[in-house]
Amino acid sequence: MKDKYQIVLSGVGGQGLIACGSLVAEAAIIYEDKYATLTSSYGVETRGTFTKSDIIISGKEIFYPEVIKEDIVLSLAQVAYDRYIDKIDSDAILIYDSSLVTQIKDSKAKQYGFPFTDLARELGNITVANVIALGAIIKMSGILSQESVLNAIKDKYEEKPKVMELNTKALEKGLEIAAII
Amino acid sequence: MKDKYQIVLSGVGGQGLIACGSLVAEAAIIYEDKYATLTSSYGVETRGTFTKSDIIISGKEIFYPEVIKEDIVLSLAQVAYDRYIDKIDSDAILIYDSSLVTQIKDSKAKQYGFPFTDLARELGNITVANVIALGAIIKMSGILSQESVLNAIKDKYEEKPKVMELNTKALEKGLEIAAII
Amino acid sequence: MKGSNKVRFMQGNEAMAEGAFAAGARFYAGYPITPSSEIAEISARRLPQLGGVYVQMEDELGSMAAIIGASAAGKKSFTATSGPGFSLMQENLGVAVMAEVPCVIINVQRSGPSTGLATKPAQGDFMQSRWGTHGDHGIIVISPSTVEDCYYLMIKAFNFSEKYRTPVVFLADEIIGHLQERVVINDIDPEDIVTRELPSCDPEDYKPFEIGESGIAPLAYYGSEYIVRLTSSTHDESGYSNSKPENADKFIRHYTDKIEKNKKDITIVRKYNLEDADYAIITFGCTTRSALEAVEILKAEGKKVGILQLVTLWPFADDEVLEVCNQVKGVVVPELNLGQLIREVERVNKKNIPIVGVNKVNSLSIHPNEIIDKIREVEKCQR
Amino acid sequence: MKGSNKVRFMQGNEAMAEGAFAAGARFYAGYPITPSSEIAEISARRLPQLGGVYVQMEDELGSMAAIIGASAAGKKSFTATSGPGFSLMQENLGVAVMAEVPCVIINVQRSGPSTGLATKPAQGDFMQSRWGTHGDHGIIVISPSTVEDCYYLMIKAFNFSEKYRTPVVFLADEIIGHLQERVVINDIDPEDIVTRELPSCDPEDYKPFEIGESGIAPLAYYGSEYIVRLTSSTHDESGYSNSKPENADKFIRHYTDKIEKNKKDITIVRKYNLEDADYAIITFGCTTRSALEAVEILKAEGKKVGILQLVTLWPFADDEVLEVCNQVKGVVVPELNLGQLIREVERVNKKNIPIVGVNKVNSLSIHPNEIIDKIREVEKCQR
Amino acid sequence: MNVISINRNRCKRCGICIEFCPVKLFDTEIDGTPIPQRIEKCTGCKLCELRCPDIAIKVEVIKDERQ
Amino acid sequence: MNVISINRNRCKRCGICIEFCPVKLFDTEIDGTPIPQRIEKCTGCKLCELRCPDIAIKVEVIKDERQ
Amino acid sequence: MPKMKMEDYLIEKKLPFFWCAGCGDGIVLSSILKSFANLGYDRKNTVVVTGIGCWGKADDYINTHTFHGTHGRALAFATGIKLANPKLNVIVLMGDGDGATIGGNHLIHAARRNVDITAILVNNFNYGMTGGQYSGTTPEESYTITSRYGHIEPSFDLCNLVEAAGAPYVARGSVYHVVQLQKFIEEGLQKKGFSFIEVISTCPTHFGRLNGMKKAPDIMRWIKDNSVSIAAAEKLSPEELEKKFVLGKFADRDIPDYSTKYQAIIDKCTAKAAKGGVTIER
Amino acid sequence: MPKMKMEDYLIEKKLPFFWCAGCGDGIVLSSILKSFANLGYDRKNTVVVTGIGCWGKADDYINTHTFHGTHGRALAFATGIKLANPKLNVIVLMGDGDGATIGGNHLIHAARRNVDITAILVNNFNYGMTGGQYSGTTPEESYTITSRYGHIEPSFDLCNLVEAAGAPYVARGSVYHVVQLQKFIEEGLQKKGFSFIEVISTCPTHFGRLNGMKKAPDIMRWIKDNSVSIAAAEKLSPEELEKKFVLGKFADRDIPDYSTKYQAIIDKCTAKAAKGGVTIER
Ligand SMILES: Cc1ncc(C[n+]2csc(CCOP(=O)(O)OP(=O)(O)O)c2C)c(N)n1
Ligand SMILES: Cc1ncc(C[n+]2csc(CCOP(=O)(O)OP(=O)(O)O)c2C)c(N)n1
Ligand code: SF4
Ligand code: SF4
Ligand code: SF4
Ligand code: SF4
Ligand code: SF4
Ligand code: SF4
Ligand SMILES: [Mg+2]
Ligand SMILES: [Mg+2]
Repeated sequence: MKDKYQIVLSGVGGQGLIACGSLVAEAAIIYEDKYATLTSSYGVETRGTFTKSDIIISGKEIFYPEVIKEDIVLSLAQVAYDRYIDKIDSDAILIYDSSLVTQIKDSKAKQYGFPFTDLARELGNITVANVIALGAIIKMSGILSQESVLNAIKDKYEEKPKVMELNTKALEKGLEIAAII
Repeated sequence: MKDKYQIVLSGVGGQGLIACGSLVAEAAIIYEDKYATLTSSYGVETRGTFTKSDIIISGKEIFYPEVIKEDIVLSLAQVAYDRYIDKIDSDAILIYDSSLVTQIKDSKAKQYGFPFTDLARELGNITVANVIALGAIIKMSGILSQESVLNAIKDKYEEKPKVMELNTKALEKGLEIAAII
Repeated sequence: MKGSNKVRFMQGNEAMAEGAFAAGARFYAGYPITPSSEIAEISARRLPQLGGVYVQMEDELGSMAAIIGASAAGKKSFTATSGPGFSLMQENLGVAVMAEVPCVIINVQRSGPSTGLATKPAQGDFMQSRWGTHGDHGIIVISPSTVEDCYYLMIKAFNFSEKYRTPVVFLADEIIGHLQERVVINDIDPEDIVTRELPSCDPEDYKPFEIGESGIAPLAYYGSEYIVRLTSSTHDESGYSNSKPENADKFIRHYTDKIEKNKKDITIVRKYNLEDADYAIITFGCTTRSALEAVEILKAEGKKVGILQLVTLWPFADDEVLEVCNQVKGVVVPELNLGQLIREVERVNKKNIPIVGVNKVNSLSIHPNEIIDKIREVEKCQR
Repeated sequence: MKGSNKVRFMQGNEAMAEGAFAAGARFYAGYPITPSSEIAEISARRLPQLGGVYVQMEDELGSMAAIIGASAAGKKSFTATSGPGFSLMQENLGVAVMAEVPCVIINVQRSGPSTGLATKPAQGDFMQSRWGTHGDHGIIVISPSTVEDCYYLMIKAFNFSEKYRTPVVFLADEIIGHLQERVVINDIDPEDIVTRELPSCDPEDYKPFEIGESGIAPLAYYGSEYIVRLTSSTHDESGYSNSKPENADKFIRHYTDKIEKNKKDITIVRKYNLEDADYAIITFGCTTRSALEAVEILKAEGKKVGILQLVTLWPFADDEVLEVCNQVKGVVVPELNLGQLIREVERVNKKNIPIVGVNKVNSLSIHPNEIIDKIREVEKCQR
Repeated sequence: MNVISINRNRCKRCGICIEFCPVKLFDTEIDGTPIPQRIEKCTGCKLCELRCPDIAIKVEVIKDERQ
Repeated sequence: MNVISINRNRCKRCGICIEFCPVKLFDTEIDGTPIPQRIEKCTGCKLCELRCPDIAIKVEVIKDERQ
Repeated sequence: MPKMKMEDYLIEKKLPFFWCAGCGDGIVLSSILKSFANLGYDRKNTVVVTGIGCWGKADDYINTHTFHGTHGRALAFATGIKLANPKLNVIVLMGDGDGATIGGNHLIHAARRNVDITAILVNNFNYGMTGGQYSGTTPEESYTITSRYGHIEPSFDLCNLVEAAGAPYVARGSVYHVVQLQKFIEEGLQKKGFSFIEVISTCPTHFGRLNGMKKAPDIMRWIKDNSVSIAAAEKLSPEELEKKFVLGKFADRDIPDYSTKYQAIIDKCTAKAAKGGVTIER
Repeated sequence: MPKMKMEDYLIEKKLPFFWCAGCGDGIVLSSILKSFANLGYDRKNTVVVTGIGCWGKADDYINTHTFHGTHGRALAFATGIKLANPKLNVIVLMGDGDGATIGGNHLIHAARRNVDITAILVNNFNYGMTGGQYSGTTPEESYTITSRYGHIEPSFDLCNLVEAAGAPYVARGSVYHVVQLQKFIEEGLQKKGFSFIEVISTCPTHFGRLNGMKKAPDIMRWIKDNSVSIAAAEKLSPEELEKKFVLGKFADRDIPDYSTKYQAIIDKCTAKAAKGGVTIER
């Protein structure tokens, strides 16, 4: 496993990317005793426009908290996909929501599409598309163990059992579909 | 005549020292083509407490506008007298209002007392004590011509003939009493 | 007013107001504060006579806002205040920077910090006048040392403001504001009055922040054929909010660059006795007068001491100060504060000559002898 | 909170709030503003749990006033804001200086000037934090570069504030304020919490501004046996208005001296890799992280580049900066502004080594490569 | 019959027009976009247009010439 | 009879007590200092004391024991 | 003059608005622009001044002269504009935070001073822009991100306040009652003197979400259900009125405006000056 | 407790006051200190907060805890003091410039927020301290150093404004009507919640001099002649009322004060915390 992972979660405002990023970071920090940073970039005009969160996970202290070279990019919207597809290197992977990203381009990086939003709708709540995606990322990259993320979900929704259950299911769904590839 | 005169008008708030100082300065500037500066020192607490105006008259441009070495000091109150009496040099003169300054001390400088306030009362208005004093100063020091000061008074009270008359009388009274000495 | 080309006896505050009117100012919004209130009082009396408007706002925040609004509506505008009010104006001063609206802010400095001593002089806002509002910006600050300065430099202040579409701070002090002295008021040649460049393009093409040939964007006024969009947010050339990095970079640099790059034009310094001086006094505002008196006294002793008076305080006269530092054996910097200007002199000083401050904060002016004493001290630094 | 000595994932703004509570703060008054609002939101939720009070005032002027009042009434108090609000606080910041009332003001810097770009980072208030309020004064300014700093340095900030009876500015930036990262929260030893010295004299003899042995006047609180008279006017030891020159001199100097003379105690700097460095990066706040990353990269290339991180920004670490300037061949000063810190480095630099800035105002952070490029540039300055 | 047109680029699917049409003539797509149905019921009151926060709906009232 | 005392150090000769004493019992010195006269008329209303801006006048009401 | 349409004042290329789905701001903006059209406003003679907040972003879509100032100070900028050129139509757009919390002092003084400005304050009961903190109009007991335990502060009755400060025209409308709202706006624009129109509006994203009205129609209905006319309000007890929005016109009186009175002074002074020498009254 | 006298709260050694002859400030100060005495205030539990102005210098003569803040901000400082320690008696002294012109926003918000403070505003119709410029209460058509051609701005009816802002106790007295004034001050001090007392007062030096009332008794008489009670005012026409001072109590209602409500939240939170873990309402 690499010593340092640089992950970008991208999409549009309102998709819960920060919340999702913080699950990853919490899992890394609290349950795997790693270092992690999370930064987000947003403007006043973000409602519905491009947003991203940079997550860095490392065994050592992290200095510059922005992603310099992407290892994993998640794109939950076409604008987000378009921004990264030409940019990222061949050793990176790009995962996108095939329910929303419809115009696919060639890229140096490997890319994988999953219908996260459709799957989320099946689970009864499209807001968990991000967590399904998270499951997929974990499965594919191995950056974190499933337990860590499950524990992070449990901590986060301690007082809201229903939300916890939904998110757990979403994570499992992500792990499941990524296993299929 | 000296090239530079440093004059202090001292007293308490409300005695019209600044107005009086500005008559001197206007006379010097407008009617004798000299340079003159006027600065005053007062605090928020001045109502009834010590105030002074520094006037410098010179044939050349004046830099530092505060009196460094007094040539003439006018003291219209005991507090003002007490401040200057021990301080001023032997070549200076101190003129005080003997109606108000009652505790007289020895000094290096020559000192002259006149009952300015009593004289002003005789003229019907104690507020012109300062102008009477001004007349005395001019007469004794010769720093300015009578006409210059009279003209300055005329300019100042152009639109208030009664006030002009009162002030003119006051000036004349000052010139008169100083002549007596 | 007794007419023009006349010798007059005037107060500094009065001369500032009259200078503003002579520069074309026809709008004053302010909130009274000692020792600047005479400027408000004179403006209240004089402006309606000139067809202009005086309005006393509810506070200094509103005063600063109102002069910006009035200027955008086409009237040359100004306000006057002192320390506490100047602090309150800082937020909206930034609006004038960002929206590039010309205006003049007079600060007649008094003894601080905070409420301090309202009737006493100080020069404690030297640094604040440059850095008081948040974020990067440039600003022009001018400081008078005579009552005549109050009049003529005020015209310069308005001219710079109009020419560079920027707020100008007129940093006076209680001594100069309340000083009354002889002034000669000349007729101002209309050529010497600068008024902002108006657009000449097709009204449809007008962009209020499009930097023209002069390096400054022409500024139309509200009510003209040219639609004017002004904003305190980071904006593009048209005045729409814009958060693109390139755009932010361009404009934020512009606010500083338009001042710094025109330093030559903006910088006013005065040199006295500097030609063959061994020592120099670097000074501004009221303290210049103490320095001049000191130099006169020293001259009588045969000492060669010169003065560099900074009339333009900001942008800082790096070149002129450096030149002096390179020439003399030591510099004395008298200030009615605990050492503000001296930091800039130290920054510029490359040859490590001794630089000594005369710093006074007891609410009295600096006596010429205090400067003389320091000159002697600096002399001793020389081995 | 999950308890103490715990590893946590926390946001900078959250850590600042929790740090304040750990320092004993029990009163927050503020007015929301991006990017600091989380501090208000967390305080609104947490303070009543701790028996403390959160109040949203009508504006930042009132917020600053309220924390001064609350502190005088005995509660450790703080507020949080960003550029526009910080500008509005300047007048009352001066009250805290003059009345010597401890309090902490957090400024999470955003892109300016004026309204600017509310969600974007900058370090444009470095100079303002020192000189923003009118008149002479001293002030302590501290700047964090990690989320852990937000917590632990906040405790320091309160400690300095209490120890020196002075306002302390906690100058963060959007990057650190919104950064979420790993922190280890340890139990704070009660010994490490400083609380203002209370008077111990006979209540009849108490004078709220009488400087004691420690160099600082003990401060009683409203409601205690000791009558406390506080004022924004120049005052004597008892807190009565006083316009005597000796008195003004004494106190105005005191506000600066109590900070400058305790520089040793107040100055916090961090040195990385400086031992045998050929070049140095002098930095503060978020930019430190870019510098650290740059140094790591350069290290791999075999270059000896060190970092002097200023944690205490003001009083300025003249000695530490001078030491570095005397050691290295060149200095790079990266800042998210057009060159503020660099002016101070230039001032202190005596050997005329090259000092180069990396100045960025496009609302993005400084990429490590931008620093590396400048290091290479400075290398070339060496013949 | 009146013409009710919806600018899909502007419409944010807030549901206001749908909810407060006095004659409830809108149906919705799954994403919430209003679909004018039962157009014959439209009274031409224009409340949907006036209350649309996004200037996304326009009602053109066609006067019935026969009356 | 009531005792009316004036603190000459505090009194600023504003004339308020003189003007608004319901029984007009004050005369004045040339400099404006109030001189209580006709003290027998004093009703003890204390309005002079209450309205004095300088805490310069005190009225001690002596109850007439005979009544 | 050709008949004008709303679109003549709208910068269509900037649409869709940046506001959230269901935000009342867009409704008020349309009403204003329609009023401009109905009154045939010349956009080159019209200045829209905005504060900072979600509503404060309205100027981005308006085709007249604009000034986007600092948070809370819009009326002060506008005062300068209007006094410098009394011929301009000056319209000020403010949020409840902007206009009545941080900007409260300018509001009452502008009302008192009676400068001929039309102020339209959109009251969505919170600071939308910064994430939903409480403002001076947040209803007691409601929830915001900074009053999570229930808000304890009473809220302003802004119309009452502004009327007490001296404004000649004061009205309250709502984004639900759009026809009435537009009438108030047109009246306000036409009024010579300071006119103030408070608009009860929606912030589904923050105020709505935290108070159980996540969807825009929910808050619209809440506004509808809790609104009463002035006439109806008079019949309610103070308790019944407590949480109601009283809609209607509270003041409509004629008071000479500032610029008219100032012009009289200028005329007097300049006439005297022309006759040689100005004498000061006192 | 021993019976207290005015002198127990007065710093006699500082007398004579710095105020001008005939200035109303000293009359109000005496009334306040007498009220402290009558209510047996413990000076160690009392904080007097002042603004900047002639009246703002009152703290120099008062023997309690004091805070002399910046111009216009006294109520904001006082809010911090009171909320930090609700047991203190907090009294705020402000001028008309201080409290109602530059400080108007703090005034209306303090009134709304209902912090238990007693605010005593001395209205002398101008800025005494800085030389007599007009303020937000300067009567229309009167003369000041900055309205030499006659003032054109309407003035605030401060009691009306503060009542509209929500204050539970509002009264207006005058330095002529000293007995009534002291009654209002005592009531205000005793009122739990924000109480506001406006005092019509004299500034012979500036306002008086410029308006033909150079001597203190002249302005005192002007106040006397132009004052009417609320009851009498009701019988007057608006025109007749125009330049009158209506003296009396305008509001006296019971509204729970801020600290009481805040304490309830603290109690709830800390009780929950004691039971282990705090849950947030929403
Ligand atoms: C001096 C200052 N303080 C705070 C802010 C941050 N701020 C921006 S908008 C806003 C509140 C907006 O609320 P409101 O005026 O009600 O408008 P809305 O967003 O609800 O339309 C605040 C607090 C600022 N920009 N400037
Ligand atoms: C921010 C600020 N602006 C202006 C001043 C100047 N100033 C001091 S007192 C005052 C007005 C005082 O008027 P008022 O409050 O009515 O009190 P009065 O003197 O009449 O009792 C002013 C404008 C100041 N100290 N601070
Ligand atoms: S015009 Fe009226 S009836 Fe027709 S769709 Fe719109 S709201 Fe419904
Ligand atoms: S009201 Fe407008 S934005 Fe909302 S759903 Fe209808 S058309 Fe769309
Ligand atoms: S107590 Fe009454 S009657 Fe007696 S002197 Fe005083 S005012 Fe006159
Ligand atoms: S009222 Fe007081 S100050 Fe005035 S004259 Fe009478 S005793 Fe003297
Ligand atoms: S946050 Fe609220 S006020 Fe702002 S745009 Fe969204 S709904 Fe409107
Ligand atoms: S100037 Fe006016 S308010 Fe001030 S002390 Fe004198 S009379 Fe009183
Ligand atoms: Mg709002
Ligand atoms: Mg007043």
